[in-house]
Amino acid sequence: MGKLFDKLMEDYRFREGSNACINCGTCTAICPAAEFYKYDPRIITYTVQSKDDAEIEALLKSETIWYCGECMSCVSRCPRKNAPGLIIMALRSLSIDLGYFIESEKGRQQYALSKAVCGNILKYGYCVYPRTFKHKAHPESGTVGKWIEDNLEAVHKRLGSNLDGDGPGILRKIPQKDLDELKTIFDITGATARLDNVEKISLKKAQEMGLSQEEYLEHIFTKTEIDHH
Amino acid sequence: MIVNGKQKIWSEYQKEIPDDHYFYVRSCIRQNFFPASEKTFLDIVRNKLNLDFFETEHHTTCGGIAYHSDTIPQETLMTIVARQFALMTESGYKNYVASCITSFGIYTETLETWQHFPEFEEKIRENLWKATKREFNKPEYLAHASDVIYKLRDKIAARAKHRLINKFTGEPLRVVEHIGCHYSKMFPSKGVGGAEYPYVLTGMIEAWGGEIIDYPERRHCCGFGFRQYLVQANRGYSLSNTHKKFESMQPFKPDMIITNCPGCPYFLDRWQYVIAEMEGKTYGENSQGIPVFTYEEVAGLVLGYDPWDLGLQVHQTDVEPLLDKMGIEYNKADKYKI
Amino acid sequence: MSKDVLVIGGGPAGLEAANQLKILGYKAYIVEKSEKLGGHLAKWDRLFPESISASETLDKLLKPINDISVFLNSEIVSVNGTDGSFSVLLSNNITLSVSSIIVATGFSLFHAEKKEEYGYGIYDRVITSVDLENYFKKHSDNRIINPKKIGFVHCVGSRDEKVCNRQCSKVCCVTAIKQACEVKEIFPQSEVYCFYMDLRMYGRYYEDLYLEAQSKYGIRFIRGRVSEVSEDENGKLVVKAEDTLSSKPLKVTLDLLVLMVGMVKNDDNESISNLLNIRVGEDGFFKTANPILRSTEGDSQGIFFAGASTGPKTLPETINEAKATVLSMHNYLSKQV
Amino acid sequence: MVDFGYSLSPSSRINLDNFDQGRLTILSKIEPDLIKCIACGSCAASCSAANFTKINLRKVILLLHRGLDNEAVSLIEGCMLCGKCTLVCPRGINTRNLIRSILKTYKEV
Repeated sequence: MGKLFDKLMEDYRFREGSNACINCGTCTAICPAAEFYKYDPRIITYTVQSKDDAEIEALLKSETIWYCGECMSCVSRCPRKNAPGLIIMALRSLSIDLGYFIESEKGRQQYALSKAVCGNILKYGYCVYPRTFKHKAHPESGTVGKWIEDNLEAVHKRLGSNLDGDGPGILRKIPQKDLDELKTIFDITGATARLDNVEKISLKKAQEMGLSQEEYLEHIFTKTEIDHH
Repeated sequence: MIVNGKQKIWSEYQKEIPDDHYFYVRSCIRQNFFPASEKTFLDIVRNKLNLDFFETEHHTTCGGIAYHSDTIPQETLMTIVARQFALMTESGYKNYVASCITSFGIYTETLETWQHFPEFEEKIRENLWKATKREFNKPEYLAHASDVIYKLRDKIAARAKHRLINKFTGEPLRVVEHIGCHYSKMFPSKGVGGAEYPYVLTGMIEAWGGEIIDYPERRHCCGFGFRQYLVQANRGYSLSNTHKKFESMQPFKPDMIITNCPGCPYFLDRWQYVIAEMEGKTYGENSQGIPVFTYEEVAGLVLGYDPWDLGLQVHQTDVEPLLDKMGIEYNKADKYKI
Repeated sequence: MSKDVLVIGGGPAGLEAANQLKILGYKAYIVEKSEKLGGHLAKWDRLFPESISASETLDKLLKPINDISVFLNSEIVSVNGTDGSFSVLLSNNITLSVSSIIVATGFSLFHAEKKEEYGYGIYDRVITSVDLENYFKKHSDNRIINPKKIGFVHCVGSRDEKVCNRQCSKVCCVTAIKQACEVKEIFPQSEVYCFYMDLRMYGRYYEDLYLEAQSKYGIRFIRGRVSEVSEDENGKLVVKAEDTLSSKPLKVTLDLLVLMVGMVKNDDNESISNLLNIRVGEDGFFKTANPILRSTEGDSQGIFFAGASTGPKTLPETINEAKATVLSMHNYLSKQV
Repeated sequence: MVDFGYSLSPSSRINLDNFDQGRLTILSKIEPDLIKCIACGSCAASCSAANFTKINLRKVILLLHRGLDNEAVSLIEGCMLCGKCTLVCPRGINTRNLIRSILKTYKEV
């Protein structure tokens, strides 16, 4: 049938998460995204099982696949043992691999996410790292967040962290040898290729929009120009 | 509410949690936002209860946040997981304990996927060997660190300096529990109490004298949503979901919130501040906010740790009203002393 | 060839089969594991679609067989022999020698507690269709106090792989609508909602009942399976579903929620299948010799089925099948020497 | 005030608890057949204008029963009252009249 459907079927998550949907809506009923975005996981699950390439391609280029928060609340409810959350993850991966993510405002955000999260992982070994978590980008961290940022080392010392220190402990410096192993894992399992691909396509898009890399990153991180609700 | 209906479900979802000798793996988010919680946890289990918890400096992030923001493939994630398992194997441990709920979900999902698709496990073993020349055994037991505190709850109660009782009224404190979504929603049998009525935090609260509140949005996600928080433009989603929870719990007049996920307490705490700033709306008694705690912090308070050693000063929503209710003495001047 | 026949189960199928056996000159024995005859029919008040009294119907089934040997509180311990001659030991130590066995063991009701997210046995005002039928009979239930908003949840434990029941239970759609109308008769001021996935109104007069539910009783229909139920601060039930016809999540606060528990395989089917050396299908109901042409016959000689032991059935289907079963059995025994 | 760069999102959830049924009651009195709709979609399928407009009578009836009046009315705007839908309704609802009554009841207020 559809080539895109076959591609999705190569993903373990899709095979595990996509059985015959009966359109009952138990997923959408409790989905945190369904209430605050134009989002209906039931329809996505139903659409992919049509195996229709044109419809799947439209999904891969759409805003809608980027609305899910991957909380997986849908998984515990489905009477047919579908996992809409896993289907979404497979759709997103394919959208990224095919370069379709660039077609949607929410999809374009992948570049900012890749830079921030994978940047932290490869450089420090943590998903989140206090020296790159800035109050300016996170005003919700509040007055206490500002106080922590201004007194980072002293606060962490007070709370028993081993921030950037040797040996085990909270926020210790992860040895370079271990970071090198992470990098090798990224290289041989496709993460590096995915990051490079996202960067290449995003920078092309930035050029199209007449933005520098920094401006583009700032733009996709902060701006909403279409109605998602 | 018919309590024994819940008890029946709880009795069906018991989980085997080993007695001792754990390989402890830290949480990126907990280390960043609640570092003293991990310190307290290890102090309780190692020094107060004399258990063996081993940590190696060589372990890293599990990659969970990167995976759930779709920046790395599943194969990369699983190979990182395999590397963590290899570190456990090399250290001579079999019981794997994660501090993070996202990680716990990922370890569970990885082991389940390998069981269904053994060829995938083989591929990951090859990847790991190629990348690091490491090999691994799968853990015999996988637990979240809150499972361990759940198991030790009565021992902690026996050493309690304070109980979850309102000293002004003599009544049990009214506690809202918030379970991280990835604890048991994907694999109900892997969590104490299952997915619909998890018992892991309820058990602690009952053992320490408090009363658990069941409210309509109890099972609802805190709204983190990975990319929905990590990208500023999406944070309305995150905020709105927390807002929905607070609107739902407010009529039950909770004294506090206890959580087992490292991210949820941060969001439930900080979004209260944002809602107050943005909407002028405050929750809790006398509009002081509803203080939010990690389970390690609650265990620490029960055991008599100093609130500022527990790191309660890094909360944006003030914890003092709760400390007063529990009759815990603290020095106001020391709060921000560094 | 003995003319003795064992009927396992004293519900409608077993009772009707016994009556037909008697008419054809056989000696029927009924073994019933509970303390009385009537099966699930005895729990019911009125029957769809024409609101016929359940107790009068049961009386009519019982009357003609008042002289038949019935063993209550009894189960089968062992069965020896095959092909037209069975020696059956009962739990009361009686041994019966019969030439044929009719399996009329019916169904079990889905245990609503298994659908944990609906909170039956946890939230006070969540009841089942059976509880409501009992209320119609006895007019008392401390969970039902002048409810202003009432919901019915279709397919509870049916069409649900999560609780290992894939089948449609066949009778719940029309039962829900029957009960919704009845509840509206008792509480005319109430608002009543039915949460359904499909309305399977396939039988004679069922569509009429549906139309009446809409136009006479103003029942509201919401196409979406209930996802979760919880209790608010006043003990009312907060129910969440998707209104799939508008693709929007939906919330409603109710005073009473009725779970339409479906027919599932009898809990005893496995042990009976071992005793009689007969097979069950994937759904746990018994397998027949041929699902179309020989649906009342087992695939070992001398074993027959009647009623819901081979899958969910309505009452008239069950009664008709019991008649057909006895005829098949009669034809079989007539050929034996 | 702090500029966070985002705000609370509007909720699309249907809340049947806060549903003012006043106008629906009035409409139901004029059009008692309204309640007989089985959401089959024949009306929407046969609508000549549906290719060019958002008209969908099935959705209109549904949304009126969910308290989403504005959204409902927006889905019959542009209807030319050709009456084709009346011919196909399996429940015999006079949909043409119904549309007029809806517009009358909901536009006047």
